[in-house]
Formats: sequence, C-alpha cells, structure tokens
Amino acid sequence: MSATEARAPKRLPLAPHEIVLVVILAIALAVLATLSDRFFTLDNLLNQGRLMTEVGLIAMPMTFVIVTGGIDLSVGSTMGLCAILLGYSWKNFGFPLELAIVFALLVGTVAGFINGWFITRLKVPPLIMTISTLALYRGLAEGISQAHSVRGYPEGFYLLGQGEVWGVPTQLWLLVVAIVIFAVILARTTFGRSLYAIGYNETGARFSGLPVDRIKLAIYTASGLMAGLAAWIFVSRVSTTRSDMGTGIELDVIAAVVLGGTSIFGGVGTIAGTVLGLLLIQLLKDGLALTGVKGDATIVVIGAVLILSILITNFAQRRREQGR
Amino acid sequence: MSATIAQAPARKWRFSLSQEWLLLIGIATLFIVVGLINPRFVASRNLQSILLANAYVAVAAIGMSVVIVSGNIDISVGSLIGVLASISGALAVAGVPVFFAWAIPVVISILVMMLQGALVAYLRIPSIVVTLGMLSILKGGLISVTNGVWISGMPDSFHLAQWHLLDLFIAAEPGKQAAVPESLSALKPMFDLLTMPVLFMLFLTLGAAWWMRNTAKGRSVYAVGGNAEAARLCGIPRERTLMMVFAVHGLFTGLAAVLFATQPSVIQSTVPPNLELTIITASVVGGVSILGGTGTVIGSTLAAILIAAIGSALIFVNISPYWLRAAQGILILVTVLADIYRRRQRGLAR
Amino acid sequence: MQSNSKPPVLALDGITKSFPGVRALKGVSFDVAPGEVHALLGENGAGKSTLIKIMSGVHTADTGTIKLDGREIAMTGPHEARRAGIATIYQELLLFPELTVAENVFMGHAPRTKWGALDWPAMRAKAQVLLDSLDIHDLDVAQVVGTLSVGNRQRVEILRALSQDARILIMDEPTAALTEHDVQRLFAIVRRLRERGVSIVYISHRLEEIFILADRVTVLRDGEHVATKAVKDTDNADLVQMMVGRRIESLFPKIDVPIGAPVLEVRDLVRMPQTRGMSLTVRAGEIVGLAGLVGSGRSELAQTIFGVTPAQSGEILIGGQKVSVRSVADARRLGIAYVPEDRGIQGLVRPMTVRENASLAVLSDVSRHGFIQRETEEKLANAAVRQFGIRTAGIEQIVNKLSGGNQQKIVLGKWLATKPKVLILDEPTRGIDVGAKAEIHRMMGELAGQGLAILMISSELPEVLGMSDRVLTVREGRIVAEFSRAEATQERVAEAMMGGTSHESSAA
Amino acid sequence: MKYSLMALALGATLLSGNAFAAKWDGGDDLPTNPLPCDGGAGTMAAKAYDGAAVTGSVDKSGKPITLVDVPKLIGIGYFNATTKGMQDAAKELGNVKVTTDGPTEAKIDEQVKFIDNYITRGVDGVLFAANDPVAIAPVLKKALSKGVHVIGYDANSTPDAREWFVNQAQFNGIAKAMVDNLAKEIGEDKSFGIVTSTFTTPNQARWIAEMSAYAAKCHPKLKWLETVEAQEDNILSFNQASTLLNKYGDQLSGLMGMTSVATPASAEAVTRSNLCGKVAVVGLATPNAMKPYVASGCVKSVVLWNPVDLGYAAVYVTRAVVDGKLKAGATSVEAGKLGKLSVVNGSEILLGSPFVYDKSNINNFDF
Repeated sequence: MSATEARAPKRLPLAPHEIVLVVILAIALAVLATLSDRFFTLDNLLNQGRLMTEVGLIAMPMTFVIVTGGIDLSVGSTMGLCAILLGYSWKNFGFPLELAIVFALLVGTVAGFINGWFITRLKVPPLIMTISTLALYRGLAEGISQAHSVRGYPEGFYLLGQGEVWGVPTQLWLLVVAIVIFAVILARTTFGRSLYAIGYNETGARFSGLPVDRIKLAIYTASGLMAGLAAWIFVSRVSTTRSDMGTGIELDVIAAVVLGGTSIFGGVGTIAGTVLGLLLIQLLKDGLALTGVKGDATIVVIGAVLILSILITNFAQRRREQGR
Repeated sequence: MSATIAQAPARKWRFSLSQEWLLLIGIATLFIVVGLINPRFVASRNLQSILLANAYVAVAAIGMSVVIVSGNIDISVGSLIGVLASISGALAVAGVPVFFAWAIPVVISILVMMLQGALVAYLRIPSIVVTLGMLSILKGGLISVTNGVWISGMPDSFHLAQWHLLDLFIAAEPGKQAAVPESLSALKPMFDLLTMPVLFMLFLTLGAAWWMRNTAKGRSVYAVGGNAEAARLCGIPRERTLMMVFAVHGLFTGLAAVLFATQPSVIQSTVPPNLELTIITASVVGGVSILGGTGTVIGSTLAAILIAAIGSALIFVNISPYWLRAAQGILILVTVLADIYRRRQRGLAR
Repeated sequence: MQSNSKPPVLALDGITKSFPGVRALKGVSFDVAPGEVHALLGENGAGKSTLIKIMSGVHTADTGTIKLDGREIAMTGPHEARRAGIATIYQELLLFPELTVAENVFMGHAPRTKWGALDWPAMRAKAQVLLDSLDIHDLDVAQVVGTLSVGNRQRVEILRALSQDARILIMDEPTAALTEHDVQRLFAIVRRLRERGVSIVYISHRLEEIFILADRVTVLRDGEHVATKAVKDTDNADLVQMMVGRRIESLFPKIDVPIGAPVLEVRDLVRMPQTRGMSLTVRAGEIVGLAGLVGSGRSELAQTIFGVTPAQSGEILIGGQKVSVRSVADARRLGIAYVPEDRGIQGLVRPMTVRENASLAVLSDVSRHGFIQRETEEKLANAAVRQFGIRTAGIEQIVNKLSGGNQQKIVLGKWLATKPKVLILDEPTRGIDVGAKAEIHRMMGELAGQGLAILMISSELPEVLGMSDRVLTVREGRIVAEFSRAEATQERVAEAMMGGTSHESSAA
Repeated sequence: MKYSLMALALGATLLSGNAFAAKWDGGDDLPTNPLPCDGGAGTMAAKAYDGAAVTGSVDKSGKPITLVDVPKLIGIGYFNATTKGMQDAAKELGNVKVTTDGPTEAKIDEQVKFIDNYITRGVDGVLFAANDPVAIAPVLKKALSKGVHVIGYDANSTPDAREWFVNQAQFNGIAKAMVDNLAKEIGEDKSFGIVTSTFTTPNQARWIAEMSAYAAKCHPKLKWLETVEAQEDNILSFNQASTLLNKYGDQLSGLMGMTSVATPASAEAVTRSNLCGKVAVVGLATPNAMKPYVASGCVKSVVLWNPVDLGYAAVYVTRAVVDGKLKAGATSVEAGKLGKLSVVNGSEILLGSPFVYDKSNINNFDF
C-alpha cells in the first residue's frame, strides 16, 4: 500500500561520478606505472602527498563552500597574507615562533570571517566578495612585507614541512586527519546535512530553522583558517616567507573540487570526490613528468581530463535516466 | 498595491541609468580629485595612456558581460587572448596580408568559443568547468607550440592599435602621428585620444549596448539568463541562444586579442597573468549580475575605465607602491558595496 | 448548449502516452468548441498535465490524432502549438522577473521597426492596447515584472497568450495562487475572452469554479477518460465521485473538540511594512482561520511569529509566558511550527529525499553529538510516511517526484515531528487534489482534537469557513474583523477582507 | 563614490611620502658592496669553498649524462636564450643531454615541484635559476643527497644547497654599469624612475639595492623618483613606464628597466610619447628586443651579459663537476669557447663583466 517501508535499493558506496574518477585514476595509474618504474613507488607517492598537502587542505573547506553554492577565490591571497604575518610577527614583533604561528592562523580565520560576514550580513554575492578580497588580501601582504622575505627559522620549525613522522611526511598526517574530519562532518553530521540543504534551497533551509547565516559564516571562516594552516605548512616546506605565496592556488583548488564532482550550483559533492580529484591531478602531473612529458603538455592533459570526466558522468547519468 | 503602481513608470529607465551614473560619477570624481593633487593626471597624454592601454580589457568585458547575463561565466578568456595574440603576430610575421592577420584570430576565437558554447549548451557541462579546463589547455598548449619564443618583426601596418582616427583620412602611413591641418589644430588633443583601440571600445560598446537592448537576439540573452524554461516556451531555445552568446563573446574576445596584439612591437607568447580576473571584475563592477538576467555593457566599459584609472591614479598620488594593490582592492570593494547599498535603498536587493 | 452545436476547434482522439514504467494516458479523447470553457478535472496523477502538455506540444502522443479545425495536424513541438494558436498558462508562471511587462508579453515575437530592431514604443503601445481590451488599469507596461503581485503576473501571462492571437487558451490551475479578489477578476477576463470566441481549457481543483465558469467538464482518472458532461447536467458530488472513484463524505470534516486555554497570544506585533500592530489569540484545540488578500500581511504575520522576520515590537506569549522569537530556531524550540505557503521553495528541499526532508526541522533529535543517527532518522521518516499515508516508493525517494498532496504531507510530517503546540498552516491545500485535500482537512481536525492550536491562512473562503472555529480577517497589516463560526459567512468575510472599497466593482 | 573619495584621501595621507626615503623602493635589505667609482676591481676577500657536496653519486666521468634545466619560468626570451646556450654546449660536448622544463609562471612552489619530479625520474644533474634562494634550498638539498649534481645559474640559492653557481656578473658590477651609464646619458643632477618585475624578485631587488648604494657613493646628485612593478608582462611594463612619463613630465630624464621585458617596453613608451632624446632608457635587456630602439637612436646603451653564454657555461661547469675537474678549492674552470672562467666568492664561477651593447655592436648578437 501507500505507506511502504520497503527501502530503496541500498546506496552504492560511491556516487556515479566518483566511480568514473576511480576508473580514470586506475587507468592512469596502470598506464603511468608501466611507462615509468619510478612512478608507482611508495617513496614517490608519499612525496607527491607532501606536495599536494596545501592544495588538499584548502580543498576541504572549499568543498563545503561550493556545496552551499558559494565560492571562495580569496584563499590564495589569504595564504599569502598569513605567510607574511607569520614571518613578520616573528621577526618584527618579536613573537615567539609558536605565537607567530597562532597569530597567522588567527589572521587567516579573521580573513575568512570577513568574507563570511559581508556575504551573510550585507548579502554580497560570494564571487564578488572574494574577488575583491583576492586583491585586498594580496595587497595587504605586499604592503606589510614591503617585499622583504623572512628567513632563517629554527631547525625545529621545518619538521612540519620537510620532516617525516613514522616514515610519512609530517604534513600528510595533517591532511589525512583533515580529510577524515571534513568527510565525517559532511557525510554524517547535522552540519553536513545543513550544507546540502543550503546548497539545494537556501530559503527552504532557513524555513526549516537551520542557522543558515551562522553556517555560512562558519565555512568561510574555516576556509580562511585552512588557508592559514596551508600557509604555515608551506612556509615550513620552503623555509621562507614571501608575499606572493599561494598566487593562483584558488584555481588549482577549485579544479580539484570540481573534478571531484562537486556541483558549482550547490547541493552536490563529497569529500571522497574531492580527494579523488586531488589525487588524479597530482598523480597525472607527476606521472606524466616521470614519463617524459613536459609541464606545459601536462597542463593540457589535465584540462582535457577535467572536461572529459564531467562529460562522461553527464552521459552516464542521462543514459540511466533514460533507461528508467 | 497602488503605491507600487504610482512609482512604477520609468523605474526601469532610472535603474539602468543609475547603474552607469554611479560609475560615471566615480570616474569624474577620481579625475577631479587626483587632477587637483597632480594636474598631469588629467593631461590628455595620460588620459590617452589610460584609455589606450585598457581598451582591450573593456572590449573583452563586453563579451564577458553578454556571457554573464546569459547565466554563464568564462575564465578561459585571458588564455585565449594570449593564444590569439600569438597567432595574429605569427601570421603577420609569416607574411600573411595584414588584414588576414587581424581577421583569422577573430574567426578562430569565434570557433573556440562556440566549441565551449556547445559543451555548455548541448552537453550541459557547467560553463565554469568547461572554461577552467579550456584555460589549462590553452595555457599549456601555447607554450608547447611556441616554446615561448617572442614574436617580433611584424610589419608596421600590422599595428592597428597604433592607428589614429586621422590616419584613416590624412596620413597614408599608419603608426606615425598624422600632421593635423591648421584648421583642426584646436581639436588635436581630442584626435590624439581617439586612437584605434579607443574608437573600437567606443563603437563596440555602443553597438553592443544597442544590440543588447534593441534586437530580438539581444533580448533573448536576457530571457535565457533570467528564466531558461520560460524562454523555451517563448520559442527561444536555450541551446541556440547560448551558442550565439558564446559566438558573440568569441567575436569580442577576438577583437580584444587583436587590439592587444597590435599594441606592442613584441608579442610575448605567454598568457597575460590574471587577465581573466581583470575582465570579470570589470563586468561585475559594471553591474552585471553574476546570477544572470541583468546588466548592461556600458556599465562594464565604464568599470574597465574606472579600474584602470584607479591603478594609474594611485601612482599619481604617491601611494607607496607596496600598498598599491591593497588600495586597489579597497576601492573595488567600496565600489561593490556602494552598488549594493544603492540597490538596497531602492529595494532591489535580491 | 451552444458549444455542442459548433464543430470543435481542437479535437484529440484516442491519445495514448507512456513514459518509462508508466502509462500516463490510455486512449483519451477530448475536444474544445469555439468560445467554450471546457474544464478538465482529475486527481493528481490522473493524466491532466500530460494531456495539456500534448496539446501544447511539449510531449508528443504515442498514438492518437490531433485535429485543428477538423484537419489533422502533427504536433511536434511548442512552436507548432503556438502557430496553431494554442497558448498555455502554467501553474508556475514562466516570466522574466528582471524585464518589463511589455517585454514579457512580447518576448519572442516583438514588433520590429523597418530596420529589424525592436520597436519599443510600438511594443509598449500594443501591450497597452491589450491591457485596455481586458479592462486592466492597474498595471503599467513599463513595470518590472519581478515587482508585481501574483495576480498581475498571471495577467501578464494572459496578455502574452493574447498577443500571439491565441484561439485556445489552456489554463493550469490559474486560481491556485490567487486571492479571492484576483479570482473574480480572472473570471471576468475569462468570460470576456469567451465572448470573443476564444476557447479555454480550464483546470482546477476547486469544483465551485467549474460551476461558475465552465460549459462542459471532462473527468480523467488513472489516465483514462471517465466522462464528458455539460456542467448543468452534473453536480458537486457527482464530479467528486467520478474523480476519486468513490464517494467522499465531506470536504471539510470539521470535528467539534473542546477548546482549552490560550496557547498562542500575540499582542501589537509590528514588523514594518506588512505587520502593523496585530493581536490575536489561538487556544488549544481551536482552529483559527486567517482570511485576507495576498499582500494584506497574513503570511508576513505568520513569518513574524515564526521568527523568519523577527518582530520589531509587540509581544508573543506561548502558554501565557512571554517569549522572544528572534529566529526560526527560537520558534521551533518554543513549539511553533509553520507550514509555509510556497511548498517548493520554503517548505521543502525538493532535490533531497523523503527521509532527509522529514528530519530537516528536527536534525538535533535524530542526532547524537551532532552525528546523525541513520536508524533513528529512518524510523522517523517511516513513521511519517505511515502516519500521513504518503504515497512514495520509499523514504529514499526524491521529494520532487511526488505529487503536490504528498509533498504537503511531508511538510506537515516534518513540522509535526517537532511536537509543536502551535501549528500555523499557510495555504495548506493550495494546488492539491480533492482526495488529498479532504485528507489534510481530516488531519487538521484530528490534530486540533489532540489539543494543538492551529492558525490557518487561506485564500479559499470555503476552506476558511468550513474548517475554522473562528475567522479573523486581515487588511493592510491589521486585523480588521473577527467572526465566530456561526457568524462567518462568505459575504461578511469577503467584505471585511476588501474593506468595502471600490475594489469589488472592477471585479464584477 | 563618497567612500572611495574618503579612502583615497586617507590613503594619500597615510601612504605617501616614500619619495623622500633614503633607499630606493624595490631594493632588498641585504648588505651592499658598492664598487669604487673609478672602475677599480673593488674589495673582494678570498673565500673558501662554501658550496655543498653531493653524496652517493655514481662516477660518470666521461660517460653520457642527462641533465635537467629548471629556469624560473619558461616562455620568456631570456630563458629561451639560456636554453639555446645549453643546447649548444651539449652538442659540442656530445655526451650531455639537457632538457629544459619549468613552470609557466615564476612561482616558487611550482618550481620546487618540477625539480622534485625530476629527482624521482632520475637525472645526473639539475641546473636551476631560483625563484627564491631559500625556498628552493630544501629540494636542492634533497637532490644532493640522492647523488644528483646541482648547479645554479642566473639566480642563486643559498650556497649550502648547491655545488656551484655560474654568476653572470656580480651584482655590484651590474649596478655600477647601470648607474654610470644613466649618469652619463642624463647628467649628474637629473631624475629618473625604475621599472622592475616585482619587488620580491631576488635578483632585481639585489640590483636595485646595489644601485642605490653605488649612486649614493658615486653619483650623489642623481635623483631617484619612483620604482614601479610590472611583472614580466610587456603590456603592463609599457603602461607603467607611460604612467611614469605622464606623471613626472619634464622632471623625468631617465628610465631604468630592470628586466628583459621592462627595458624594451620602457623604450617603446618613450618612443610613442615622442620623448626620444629627452628621456633616456638604460636597462637590462636582450639585444634582439632592443635593436629597433638602438637603431632609431632612442636607446643608447643596453647592459647585459650574454645569456646564451650563461647557459653554455652552466653545462660546461656541470660536465667538469661530474668529471671531477672542478673541485672545492679550484680557482678556475675550462668552459669551451669561453675559455678559462675564474672562481670567485668561494663557490661561484664568474662569466665576466657585464657587457654594454650600443649601436656599434648590437647587430653582432642574435638572441
């Protein structure tokens, strides 16, 4: 009868787009591994993990932001600002290094909060707001640093960016923890559910009593915080602080998130997808380089994969819908 | 209800006007204030520099505005301009007649944009994904093909951007400053301002504004951007309209690329950094709603001029160069907030 | 019957249409005579929408013929339909909110100058002529459509149809979102069009409209043609029985329940510009009907009580205690629930599943430390499906694919899961078929019986009168009249709503 | 717009006044070492080898080797020229294979990723031009620890992260050549502006700092007005140069271009403003880009080393290191057609003095 309790067929563990990505990733891995015997080694893979940590960390809150139908273009500039303030406060304010790190994370948080505040309170569209702060935050980084870089951190500072813990690059642990936390939040918590609801229908979410503005404020703030964290790791990895750090990283991050199947219109997306997107981009870049493809050609391949993967998913989806 | 009706007439008119008035007032204020601080800022030579160097941004922003009104976005535009400029230069150096060195890139631009349009319209991939992918492809492809070798040695006549209005009538030799007849010498500063890129900017802006407002095709862009389903039922198919939108965008991008390429005597075969952001910022500050359905190209051109003038003005008022970018960021933010405040006042906030 | 004597302008014969898994229409025949209003009736899922989509060229029939003026035509797309003079006004008005009235009317077929450009003056003039021809004087052709009321937007749609010289106008539930006043004006327009010889296919769930307006009526059930009758040969009960396939005892099954102490008290509530000092009381077990025109401030009052637009001054008391409602979350905690007017936008997140929607207002109840307990959530959703008899393939069904009635039941279920003391229903049965309507009314009675205080906003006077213990009327942000169940009559309530101004004259 | 006005006024009061600062904008704050005004060699203390040592490398002396060259960015004329020099040297040597690959924008993390990938891929040596001397150090050290030889050119890293650095010219030498030429062309008491890439680019920042110190010492009346940033973008460089010309009018007598992009663009701006002869352009540039302006007489002299030679020398140095011919403590190294190059400053190989091109010799060069 009407009130059926028969459950819909169990959900697949992965969404269709993620299956497409896994297949592409598997093919790419297989091909690249046969072409270069140095590609599929633990050493290389761990090293690639180290290199993608910053993009990965920022991609986590970016997935949240895009799931709600927003966007944050200012992350690269926020990263530059945090990096500068980390070094500047340590050197010029005489902050102990620990305090300088906390200060940098705080600055990132505030930078994200400012984005979120304008977006929720004054209803500035996210794209416009973050395009403005993209210029503003980078400008502040340049102005504060007066183009001077800060170097010569104590040896211990480099553990995060260049060291290893139990044989795995230190920052990779952080990334893994972040992935788990963000994935659990998105998939399992009321907060995550609220993000999807906002992305699909913000008014409906508001009328259901969800604290829409507070949630949006929180994710833009988180975006700033993670940009600050990425700045810390980046400074530690490259041992210096410059105002142009993180330039253009927003496009790398968005490419990974979008490749991971998160819809730019909101409501759709998973952390698993984003992680697959990150891996695919990073391993393609690395693998192609190892098989002798130059950097410029690699960019072309990644652009094509981005379009193709979404294309395949669209086709698959349409086929399935027609088959119904 | 009666209250709404009473103030209804001319609302649309006032609305579209003030969008542009805000920018115009902004530009005027900027020129007056900075002109008072440093009179050289308003000298015709500097006005010419500002207009000349940014006309191509304004032309590209026209196409971008059309795309955004239709509810899409294009972030590949900067890379495409870089690619087209190299093609244009390479053709000119290879001895292709100058006209074709200008025209072929425009045709290629239209084709590339239509390809992207097809992916967006027929295969339903979000435009941001298509153009993000295309950005990568063009950027990498350009360097792969050219190896980054600079292009120079184009014939003099190739430099369309250096032509002046008077060259068309008086001087046979383009690129050289024309000798102005006595009778017109009083008008010389004005003629100096009217270099080809500036003329293109003016005519293309007015032409596009007219097209967007007064033709069925132009209105169909608003229709599709405002409500694609309703448009379909009015006999305006989303797919074909989007193809047209991208073709038009391709035309303007191509023209912008030609203006860009024919300016310097050396063409760098790399993609101009952040050009797409500059162009999108001009469109958005010009009042085109990122949600589609509203906006005019006059606004985007004025915004392009305002942004360029801000960049120049900050140097003239001796802002420390280290703080220049921050000041620019604040001014853009202020412009955006002023616009939002104004909309609020009029109850037009979404 | 004049309509039967003339040959039909449009005739569909033996129309069959299948979608994957569903046979939507099984050999349906339907015809419209010139100058006839032909009502099309049926519950949701009976095949009405499919039939009108075939008439308007959106779908193509699998089998069957379509004849226009006696000649068979191939209906291959909306374009063909328009050329044949068939125009459709959908329930969800399809307009361009950023553009003007004139432009909306002429989008796609605007007058041109000899240079091929759009002729704006001609466009405005022509739009004005159309407005005058329908005696509409409160609409300016230069107004931006986004700023118009629903009634005026619908008029813009009608103008658009007329501008294309439509001979056949299909109207899909045109009164669903209209106020009583606008309904009267619509009727006037429909009559005027009929006089001009325009044929109208009229779809509505409000049976009384059929008797006021229509010449003939066709009833569909489960994709099959049940009957076509002249309206004068049928009555309400007959139509309902044909539609539902069984008798429905009463559309308004009001149960008498003892009325208890005040649960919700509102004193001098102000939220400019639409709520200008309103006071009311709803008691346990009582259903209070709130009547008023669209724009009178009724929904705004509800949304102020519910915390969407918090009050600027005034008091709200729950169970005699003064409370502060600054947000929806506050309202929910205090036991206020609101089933909003716009189901698709405000009530539900339609691309989400039944399960996800059912728990959206009570996420904290189905979670522990912020983690959603999947089993608790499923239990909740299944309980709602059972309790409200929601017809769905399962709780993982996407809500968007359900009928309006079932969607409304999910909204109800979602809010009743918060265990409210006060339930505010805003247009609870808009766009819902007769069977589901009766079910929802029955539920309201039961809920009141359980001691819930119910505030019901409705544009349908029969519903207000049929279900309410007390009726309040709202005009211009104030409560202007109160009637007991016994006092409330259609005339008195309507007069209070209009405020006795000259509005009515133009409607007649 | 009221707001922007306020912001503008506020900005003007807060941020102006740098024109009177003692040091020129765009210079770094490392210690400077200006050369004597008269053209002497300057003080250069002999220094022990301070480069790093490679560990665990396979001895490939005389055997074929594969090198990778990772410049700051690819797609600009300057690095195209160094690439050409490397290919020339590889062809001459016969047993060296060099690939050039790098980021399309001068981004430090991109450059690091490229080098990292090539270490994994397995090369015998890395040639680099650092976007940042410190940021690049960790990955270079990693290369050294994996037995990969590391040689820098054009832009140095910290000495402990590479074995040798092929120095095109000493910073103070370039600075002296630039400032002397400028003073000669515009006169001792005139004013000028600088167009640079970005303030964070190490080489440019170093040169500006050295120029500032040298000018203070030897041309004290020369007046610096302003430094503007123009990336590595020729349209922007042109705009910025034009803006300087427009802003200062007659006050401005010279423009200094700090990059191979900025100098031709500045010359173009002067030409188009019809200021040839009134405003002098002095700067670093490749000859091909400057030929039209030198030919028209708008630009009198261009300062540069030969980047083709620089790339050429870098490959020869690497070969010598692999073959064990260049070891710590050596005072010179043989570099093919360039002859003997001397070791300076501990672990740097000096290409020579900066070269000044003018009308008489510019047509002898093609790069």
